[in-house]
Order: sequence, then C-alpha cells, then structure tokens
Amino acid sequence: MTATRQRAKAAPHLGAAAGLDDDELLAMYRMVALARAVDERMWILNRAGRIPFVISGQGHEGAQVGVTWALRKGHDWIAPFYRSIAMCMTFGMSARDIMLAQYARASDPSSGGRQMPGHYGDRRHNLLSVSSPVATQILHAVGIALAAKIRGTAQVALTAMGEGLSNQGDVHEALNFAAIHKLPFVFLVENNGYAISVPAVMELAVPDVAARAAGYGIPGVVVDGADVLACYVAAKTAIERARAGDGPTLIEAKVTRLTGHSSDDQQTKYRTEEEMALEKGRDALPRFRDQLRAAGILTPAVEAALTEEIAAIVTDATEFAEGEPDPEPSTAMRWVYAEDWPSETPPPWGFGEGDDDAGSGSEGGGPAAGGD
Amino acid sequence: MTATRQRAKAAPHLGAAAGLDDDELLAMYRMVALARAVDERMWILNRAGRIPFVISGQGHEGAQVGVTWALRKGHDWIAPFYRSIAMCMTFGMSARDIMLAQYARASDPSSGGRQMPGHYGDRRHNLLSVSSPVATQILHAVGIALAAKIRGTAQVALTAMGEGLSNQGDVHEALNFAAIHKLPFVFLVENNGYAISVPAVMELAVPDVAARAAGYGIPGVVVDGADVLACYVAAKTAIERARAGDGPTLIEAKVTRLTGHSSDDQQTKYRTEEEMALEKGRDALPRFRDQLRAAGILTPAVEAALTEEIAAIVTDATEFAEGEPDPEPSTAMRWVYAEDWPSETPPPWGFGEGDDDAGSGSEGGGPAAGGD
Amino acid sequence: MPTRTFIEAIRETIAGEMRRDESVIVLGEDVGKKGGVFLATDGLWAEFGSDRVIDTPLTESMIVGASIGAAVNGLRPIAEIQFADFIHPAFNQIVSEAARMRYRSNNAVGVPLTIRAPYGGGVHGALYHSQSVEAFFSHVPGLKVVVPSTPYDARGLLRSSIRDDDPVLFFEHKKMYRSVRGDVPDTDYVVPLGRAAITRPGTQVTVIAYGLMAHYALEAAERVEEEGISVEVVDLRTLRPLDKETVIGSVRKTGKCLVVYEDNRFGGYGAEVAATVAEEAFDYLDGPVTRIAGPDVPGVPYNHVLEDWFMVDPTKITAGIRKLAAY
Amino acid sequence: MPTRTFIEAIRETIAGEMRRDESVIVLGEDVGKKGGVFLATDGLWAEFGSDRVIDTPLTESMIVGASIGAAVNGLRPIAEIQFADFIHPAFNQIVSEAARMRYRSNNAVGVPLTIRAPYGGGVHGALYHSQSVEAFFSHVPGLKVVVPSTPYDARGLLRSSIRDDDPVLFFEHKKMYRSVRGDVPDTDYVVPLGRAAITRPGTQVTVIAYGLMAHYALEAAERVEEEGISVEVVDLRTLRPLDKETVIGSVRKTGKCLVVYEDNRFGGYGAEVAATVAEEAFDYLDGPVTRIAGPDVPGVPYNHVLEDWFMVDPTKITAGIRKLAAY
Ligand SMILES: Cc1ncc(C[n+]2csc(CCOP(=O)(O)OP(=O)(O)O)c2C)c(N)n1
Ligand SMILES: Cc1ncc(C[n+]2csc(CCOP(=O)(O)OP(=O)(O)O)c2C)c(N)n1
Ligand SMILES: [Mg+2]
Ligand SMILES: [Mg+2]
Repeated sequence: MTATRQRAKAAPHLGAAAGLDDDELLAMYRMVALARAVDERMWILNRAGRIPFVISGQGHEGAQVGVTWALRKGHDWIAPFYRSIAMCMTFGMSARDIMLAQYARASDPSSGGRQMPGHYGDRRHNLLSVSSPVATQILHAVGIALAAKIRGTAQVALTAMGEGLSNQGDVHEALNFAAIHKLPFVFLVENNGYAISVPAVMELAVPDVAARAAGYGIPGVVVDGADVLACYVAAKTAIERARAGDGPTLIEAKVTRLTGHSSDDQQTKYRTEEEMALEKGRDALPRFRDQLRAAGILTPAVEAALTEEIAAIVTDATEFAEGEPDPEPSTAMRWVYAEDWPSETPPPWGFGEGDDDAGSGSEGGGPAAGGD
Repeated sequence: MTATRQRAKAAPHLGAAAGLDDDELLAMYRMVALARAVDERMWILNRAGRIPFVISGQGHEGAQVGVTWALRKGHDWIAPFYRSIAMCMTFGMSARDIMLAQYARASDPSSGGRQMPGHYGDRRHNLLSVSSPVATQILHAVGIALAAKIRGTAQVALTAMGEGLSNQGDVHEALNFAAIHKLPFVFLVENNGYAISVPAVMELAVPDVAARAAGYGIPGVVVDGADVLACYVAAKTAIERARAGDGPTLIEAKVTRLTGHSSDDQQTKYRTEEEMALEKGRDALPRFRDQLRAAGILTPAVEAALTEEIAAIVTDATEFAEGEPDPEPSTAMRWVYAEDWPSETPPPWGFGEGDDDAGSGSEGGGPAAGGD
Repeated sequence: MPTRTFIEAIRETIAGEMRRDESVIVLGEDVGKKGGVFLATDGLWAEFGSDRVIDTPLTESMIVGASIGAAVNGLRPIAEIQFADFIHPAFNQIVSEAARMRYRSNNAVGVPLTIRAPYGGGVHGALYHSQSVEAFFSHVPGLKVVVPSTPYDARGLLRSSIRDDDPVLFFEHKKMYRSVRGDVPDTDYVVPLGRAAITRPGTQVTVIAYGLMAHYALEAAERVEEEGISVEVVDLRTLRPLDKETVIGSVRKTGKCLVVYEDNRFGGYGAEVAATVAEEAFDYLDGPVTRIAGPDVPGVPYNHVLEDWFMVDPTKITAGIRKLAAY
Repeated sequence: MPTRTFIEAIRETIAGEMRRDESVIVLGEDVGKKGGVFLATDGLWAEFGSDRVIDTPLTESMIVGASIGAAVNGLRPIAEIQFADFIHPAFNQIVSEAARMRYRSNNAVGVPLTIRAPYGGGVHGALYHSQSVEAFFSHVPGLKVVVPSTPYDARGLLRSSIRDDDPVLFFEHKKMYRSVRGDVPDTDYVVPLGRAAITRPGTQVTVIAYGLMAHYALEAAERVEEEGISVEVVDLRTLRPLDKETVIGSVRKTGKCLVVYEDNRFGGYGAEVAATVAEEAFDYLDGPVTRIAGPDVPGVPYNHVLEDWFMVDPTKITAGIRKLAAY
C-alpha cells in the first residue's frame, strides 16, 4: 500500500456520504485495479498456452469490491462464485493465491490444484470453496448464517452469483428460509445480462431480480454495479440490518461482462460488436478512477506508483505460481474423508506417475470443456 | 343430475356476476357436496379398518370446484395433488373412480392399485397422475402448457398444491419459465395454513403466497376459498388470460383443512381445539348451501333429492369398489416400459401368490407410514 | 439392561448427543411440536427449544444445503428427511456438495453432518414411501452410509455418525421402528463406522444383509438349520466404507455367498458386494455369488397383493439359501 | 460412406429427426443461438426457430420437468443437460417422475423423452465437468440408458431413443466429440436399444466396456495381441436394458471377464455387470471377474498429473488384461 502514502492532498467529500476516508477510497480503487490486472494476465497466460482455462471477473470488480468492503474481514463469511476474483481478493486472498489456482499447483489454497480455476475458496479467510453446479452456495451461506445466529457469533454471511443462477430452485428455498428466521444473510446478484449466451429476457420475465425480494418479505435493492461507492453503501445497509437481527437483503448490482463467458466461449456468436462496445462504458474501473482523479485522491504520482506496484504484484504472482510444483499423485486419495479409511483402496495402478503413454488414449486430446 | 330438474324457481342474480345460471350453480353445489360425502365415507372406511390410509380434501372443495369449473373438460389439463378429490371429480372422475383408488383395486383408473390413495389421475380426463414427492407436478403442467402453445391446441394447463409445497425449488423454476414464455398456465395454491404440523408463519415470511407472483411479472390473486363463486371468477379470468396468450396467473385460495393431515396424523398435538372449531366457520360447503338456499335455488325439495342422490352414489361407489378384484401379481412387472423388455427378468419367486408365511417377517407388521 | 424399541433408541440417542454437545441441532419437516411423522424427535423441541430443533419449510434441498453451511460454521446438524423417498430433491446438495467439500478444498473444509431418513417397504407405503435409496449414495466417495438393524447398533452407530467429521447418511427401516426391540446399555458406547457384524456363525453359506433384511436373513437361517444347512449371517451395518475383511473372511470360510437386499436388484448396493466377493474370494467359491433382491419395477406397489409379491421376506431368502446350498 | 465426427453424427441426427417429426423439440441451456457449449445443436435454432429450439433459463429441474409435461401432451422433447455433472438438480424429476410415470399410472401415461448429456473425463474438466453418472440412472427401473461409442452407433441409437416411448438418458463422452470419426451411412437405419456389439472377437478374455472405454478396450486388446492374448471386446452401447445374452455368451466362451468403466469403481455400473457375469457364467469362469475402473475419490482432479492418475486408459486396461490372462 505504498501508493496510498504518496498521495498529495485529500479531496473533500467523495467518500463522505459513504463514511469512507480517502485512504479507504484509494485502497478500494487499488483492489479494483489489482483484480483487473490479475484477470488480464490470466487471459494472456491462456492465450500463450500456459493455463488451459480462464473464467473472468472483468466488469464485475466494482460491485465486488464495493460490497465486500462493507464486511468484517476474518469474521464474516462469503460463499463466492466463479467470477468472484475481486471479492476473494478484497476478503484476503492474494494475487499469488489466485494465480496458484490458475496453475493448479499443489500449494493452491483453493483446492491444491484439484479444482478448475475459478473455484476459489480459502478457509483462512472464511471464503467457502466454490463448486461448479452453481447456486448451491446460497444454501451454504444461509446455513452459515443460521449457525451464526444459533451460536451468537454476530457474523454475517454473504453469497454472490449471476442473475442466471438466481433462477435455480435452491435460491427460492434459501431466501424463504433466511427470511423466516431473519438470518444475518446478504444475497448479492451480479446481473450482467447474460447466462453464457442466454440474454436476460430469456432468463427472467422481470427486469430486476430484486423484484423477487418482495415474495420473501425482504428488501430488494438495485444498485449500479459500476458505482463502487453505491455498492458499498447498499451493502453496508444490508449488513447492518443483518447484524442487527432484522434479516436478509437482496442486492442486485447491474454489472457488465467484458469478456466471453470463459476462455471456451465465442461471444461474437450471440452478441453484436456495438453491444460489446457500449458495455465498456459500464465498466467500474475507469469510472472509479475518474471519480478519484476528479476528487484529487488519485494524483498522477499516486497513480503511477500504483500502476507500478500492481504490475509488480501480478508478475510476482505469475512467476511464483509458475515455479510451484504440481501435486503428487500419491496425494490423490487423501481427504476423501477426514481420516484415511482402510477399506478405501487405491486402484491397481497405485500412485506411480504411470508410463509414458498413460492417459494418451486412442483418440488423442479432446476438446476443451465449454461453459463453466 | 335429477336434483337440478326438481328446482322450483330460479333466484335472480346470485350467479349473474359470474355468468353462471342456476343450473350451473346447483351443479357446482352438488359437486362440492358429493366430494365431501365421498371424503367422509373414506374416513368411515378407514376407521372401520377397510382401507389403510386416507388423505382428505375436506375444507378445500369449494375452491377446487369453483376453479375447475372454469376449465374446459376433456380439453384442458390438470396436474392435481393429493387433496384434489373435488377437482378430479369436477373434471370427470366418478365417485367409483375415487373409491377404487381407496381400495387399490385392479380397475382403479388412477394406478391400478399401485399407488396410495390420494394419488389420483385419469388419462381419459386429462388428469395427470399424482406422485408423492410433491411440487414436481407444477413443472409437468408447465410442460403441458408449453406443448399446448407449440402445438397450437388452445389448451390451458392448471396445477394445484398446498402453500407448503409452493416453497419447493421447482415452483420457482416453473413460474419463471412459464412467465418468460407467457404459457397458458394457471397455478392454484390452496393455502390451508399448515404443512402437516408446520404453521404458515414457519413456512413463509409473507402472509400471501400470491406475493411471489410479482417476482415473475405475473398476476397474483388472493381469493377466499370458501367463496365458490369468487374462486370461479378468479379462475375464469386467469384461464381467459392464459388462453389469450397473455401468460400465467397465480391464484391463492385461502382454505381450511378440516381434518388431520392424513389418517396417520394427530393434529391435536399442534393445533388447539378453539382453532379447529373456528376453522369450521371457513368451510365452503355450508356457506355455499346458505347462498343457494337464500337465492331460492336450493329449495327444501331439491335439497332432499340431492341428499338422497348423493348418499346413493357414495354407497354404490363403496360397494362397487369393495366388490372389485385386487390386481394379479402376474401384472406386477407390466408397464415398466411401453413394451415388455426381454432382459428385465422376474424375480426367482415368479408371480405365484407365495406361500402363507411369505411377507410375514420376524417382526410382524410395521407402523403405518406417517405423512403423505 | 434396558430394552428399547428401534425408534426409542434413536430418539434417546439424539437427545443424549444434544445434551452432550450443544453444537448438535436437529432440523427437518415436522420435527418440532409434532416430533416427526414417526416421532423420532418427539420431546426434543420441548427440551431444547426452537433454536436447536427447527421445523423447516417443505424443502429438502434447503434442509441439506443449509445443514452443510451450518456444519461449516461450527454446528453438527442432524437433518431429517421425512421419508428416504423425498431425499431426491436434495440429491445435488448431497452428492455435489456434502460429499465433495473436503476433497475439493484439499481438506480445508469438512462437513460434519448426519442425514437421517426412514427407508424401506412392507408398510403399505407404495412407490413413494417405501424406497431404498442406499445404492445411490453408497456409490459416492466422500459419503458414509449406515443402516443399523438393532436398537443397540442404532444407538452406537448414530453416536458415531453424529460425532464423525464427515457427512453420514443414516437410514432407518421404518418397519422396524416399533416392531424391533432389543437391549441397549446405558453406557456411552459407540459402534464404530465401517465394521460389519457376524450375527450368526455358520459354515456352509454366508448370507450378507443389512437393515430389515438382516432380521429376515437370521430368520431364514434358522429355518434352514432344521434342514441341516449351516448359515453364517453378516450384518453389514455400514455400507460405506464396506467392511471387506469381515465379508471376504466369511465367504472364504463358507465358500458360498448370498447377498440380500430389498432395493431393486439391478445396480443395487448388493451388486457391489456381489462383485467384490466374486472377485476377491474367487478361489474359495463353491457356487456362484447369488442375490435375492427386490424385483426391477419402479417402486413397491401399494396393493397388498402386489406389495407382498415385491417384498423380499424370510421365505424368499430361504428359497435362495436352499438353492445355493444345493449347488 | 460419409465420414463424420461423433458430434456431427449427433447434430445431424437431431436435425433429421426434427425434420421427420415435428413433435420433436430441443431445449436446454445455450442450445439456441450459441448451438450448445459443444455445438451439438449448432444450426438448429436457425433452421427450426425458437419455438422448437428453446434456450432455457439455468434450471435443470425445470428442463426435465417441463419436458416430461411436454411429452405427456404430444411432444418428443430432447432435453440437453449442459454437462452430465449438472443433471443432479434434475435427479428428482428423472428418478421420481420420468421413470415412474408409466408404471404408477398403470400405462395410462408415458414419457417419450430423451435427455442428452456430455459425460466423462480426460479433458481438464475437474470434479464437476468430468463425471460419469450412468450408475445412478441405470439402477432405476423405467429409465433406459444409452452410451454410444461410435458415430455410427450414436446416430442409430439416438434415432431409437428419440422414437422410443419411454425416457432415455443418452450420455455422450465429451472427449470423443471431435476426436472420434467414423462412417455413417445416409440411410434411415436405427440401432435398436438393448443390444450390445462384439467389436472385436477373441477367445481368451472378454473385456466389457462402453463409451470412451470401448475405444480404450480395443486399443488394449490390440496391444496384448502381440503378446499372444486373444481378447474379445463387448461394447455394451445400451446399459439399461442390459444385453445379458451377448455378455454372458461371450464370457461363457472366453472364461474370463474384465469389466472396464471410467466412473468410480465402488458401486459403479460395472459392479452390476460383474455381479451378473459372476452369477450367470459361474460354471464357465477360469478366473475372477475383475474390474478396472476409476479410483474412489470424489471426482476427477483438475491438475493434469492427478487427472492422468485418475483416468482409466489403454495402459491400465492392458495391465488388467495381462493379469487376468495369466490367472
Ligand atoms: C447447475 C449448473 N448448470 C449449468 C452450469 C453451466 N453454467 C455455468 S455458468 C452458466 C451461466 C451463468 O450465468 P449467470 O448466472 O448469469 O452468471 P454469469 O456467468 O453471467 O456471471 C452456466 C449455464 C453450471 N455450472 N451449473
Ligand atoms: C418432497 C416431499 N417432501 C415431503 C413430503 C411429505 N409431505 C407430504 S404433504 C406435506 C405437507 C404439505 O403441506 P401443504 O403444501 O401446505 O399442503 P396441505 O397438505 O396443507 O394441503 C409433507 C411434508 C412429500 N410428500 N414430498
Ligand atoms: Mg449473468
Ligand atoms: Mg397447507
């Protein structure tokens, strides 16, 4: 955070309404920019053939940083989803941690290289492990909130997902239960207008997912996901409400998906060039930058230092992850259960690295998996 | 329908607003009363040890008859639930058909004795077979509506269920899809305030299930389930809307459960005597009777004839079902698939009736299954 | 030693664990005031209150999913699924989430969760209140699956399950709830997961069973004893992890093996047992590993004639033993 | 004869059936404009319009449940589940509803529905984009389960599935989509459900496999041929109903049987095959029925080292054959 030290003078007012001082604003901006830089590097590595799959948070970072900033780190809980890079980083994961997941290294804190990139999680930071069959995590977050209430821990649990996922049955069951018991729970919907190729009008019959909140007797709030401070304020209100025992809130942040769904997706097949160009205007990163510049918080000197710092972090993270070892096959049967179970026997081929043509198959390599 | 012929003079106006003439009003009343009479007989048979299990529609009949009356018999579709006796009878099933299900006879049109009573269905009348894991049927009804739209059949599909079931994930997914495609679909929630022993406040955080409709951009209507004509009007509006291509409607009828959840349930454990006494006042049967009496449609002569007719129908149905044979074991492996499949082999014990101690077991008979 | 019905043993065990460890909670449909449709949780709501005995909405996926979350944040939930037949809406949460959380997080997060469900037929429950669902779950690495057959085992195994750090599916045959009684000591004993019991020693045929079928197997064994057939009965108790040692040991001794299960035969749990025995005891087999199991129709029919036809019972097992013994 | 990749054969078959029968519709996530994440439905939306090629919301239970209803009311839906791993939210609709509708209604209502799903590992898909789920569904009476291995069979079996009056689960190994090619005649042939194929005759060991493993089995058979081991390969093609005649016939001839599957070993589909063979060909067996299958961990790990360790491949099958042949 050297950058924050070099700032010349504090602009008045920008964070006032939100109760954030300039240091915090700059730290938030740094997080948005850092998450973006890590994300961009992932795509470069993918194109260069270094990592086989990327799923991105670009266009969602503002909402994620704004919302997460309002939680208590190391105390509250988050059940994230595959676009939650900025959220996970705001809540404690480092650029190295994210890169270790891209490379699926043994030291990857999310899964030890067992899961695809995008399936983040870090027990040290109360970030629950992401799975692929998405929307399930809303119930985990609700259960975490239930335990918080029963145990009296004053924790709040938050989950995030796309508008597409919010149509899954688990979301209905979760909101209903959380509302009945007034659980300390916040539901963030990051609505980017698409579920892979399916546009919002084919996913939902209402313009706002937030309209669903009324059916559970909870507040439903729509917020511009490109407005970091608005996201922060919405989250702060919801979290205070939750912590006070007044129950859950649904926050819908309208965001944009600046990339294809994943590195396996060709979005030009279902999205026009014009639309994609327009979407760039809804990106929180330049908007927040402009705000901070105008407020005099992000001076040229601060910005230059920050850019340099971020580049260094991303390069360090990449090089570190590149250099880390893959997991050993001998670890592959560990942690099926908490203990090793005598009758769960290894396969006849044991744990050897296998001879050279193991895994080759008659058919050669298959196509990369589409979707997430 | 002899009763309707003996009526002395038509009272003006009672059905006018609903567009129903006196003959129809009387026929509707007859159906409410008949369904009640069949239902009451089921309990008598259960107490007498003739049939092992009863699940009842008492308290729901007014809403069921009112709503179903607005559909086109033999054309539209219904996916009912276990309390839908009056609905199924209004749509074409006879008292005999219902009784055959109680006795699980071979000629039971619902399932040939394969399913528990309450799992009605009749392909001849476009009544879809009920299963136990409830709420699933909403998706079947939505699919029927989808086919109706694609095939251009001008059919409407309706499903019914309790407020408890409406919390299942399938309901969320179904309403969303039906709304997006403006399917000819009507969703009837029969809210009786309990899911077995769980009161509404523990099932839902809102007083009305209908509040959920807004989240799908469809109308949500609350109607007094003891008001047969109001139910009819609400359904008529919804069905016309559906048939016109304007999409689904959620109708919530506030009803009462006059019995325990089923013959296995002791409701005094979770419901006070006062509450149960009060609930009797919310019964559609006496209310509709009073309306028809006051309107001069249900004259003493008509009423007497009707009472007699209904008693005869119920007795006939019971005796008929009593006399019908059980299914043959030799049929037990039929209709796993449309055709008999050579490799699906019968068990080593074939299809014999088994010797005397077959099925006895060391433990004797078990307890009856609770719940539905 | 005190005598208990099967369901009493279960109820008291839950209460005992709740007294012993305040992180244990119970949730499910009608588990509160009503005490469960079979009364397995009767009295718990009065004793522990609505914070620890939670009547949920009618949503199985939520019951399991929220239990997973609660387990992650310090509780040990006991989730009741009203009937095993209604576990299917929770399939995704169990199979994708509970089973894989520890492995996918490389041991960062565990899910100490017990899911109880009444299973089994013979009680006029028809297609949807009679199912045996153990085959689905015992196939999934990361889950443990327990099916006790006696009040003693029910208590000891339920204790082990609740105290276990991984998700356990605990299936109780509903026909046994009130009809099976047995001695249950007042001590804090446990029956460890993953250990089968030889409930009757014998020399000529091994019968492998669990749950209600473990009783029927004993009865069949008694019947054929008069005919001079000596049967060893293995009650598996835990289906996953399977106690291969006991199973294979018994078959190596007797040379013949009959696997009995109530579920549909094709692809049922007994298929794995039969395949394992057929492979690992091959040199000791004096006859084919055979199976007596439920017919391959989509559920137990309701009508009593059809239900009797469906259900595996001591007579049908007896016939299977005779045939195998004569091989 | 024209040559097609596996996925081309599937895509053209769907298009052909849609042209032939206007009651055939396609629904699923991203099946429209995008043509599916694997492009299995590419071009259909342009040809048949959004009434018959429906991009659904991200809700698998709805996809299957609404398909059941549509099938009841005169359509023949082909539902796509984007990855077999995501079929679990639809488990209840498939197992409780689609499978049981005909039986529970005593043949009043049938469900002519085909559910397609890409399955299988070896493509860096990790725990949740690599699963084999056939064991769950082949256990359920009322469902048919098909796993083709060649473009020829894919076309013939998909035709049979779509035209079938019962629910069929049609699993396509995603690694084969573009890597497997083969001859596919332009005729309207069908491959009947329930018939296995002997894809390589042999005398000493029968290897039973399906899907991608049917290819690997052939490759392994070729490798051991040089060593003088003659292997017969049975490609099951339909897992339920199982073609017992072909399977048992082959094992009676060779006397040895190796069952190969990619799914977790314990309780996998191959357990049923092994148990059946062990029972019904007992007198002909010269060695134990053995299995080469996926290790018992909760999913295929992502990292390539671990994935290679997990995946059954020709080398691992070869080792299994050698060991069995030497028995
Ligand atoms: C249960 C399940 N079904 C399907 C998928 C495949 N899938 C992954 S992401 C996705 C679209 C999600 O869209 P949305 O929720 O809007 O999130 P976004 O990707 O737009 O941020 C789909 C269909 C999945 N992962 N899980
Ligand atoms: C999936 C599933 N879970 C549980 C049950 C057991 N069950 C049957 S009816 C019922 C309560 C239903 O309540 P509600 O929807 O309000 O309908 P009501 O019986 O009050 O008319 C329960 C829990 C079931 N049949 N299916
Ligand atoms: Mg989206
Ligand atoms: Mg109710």
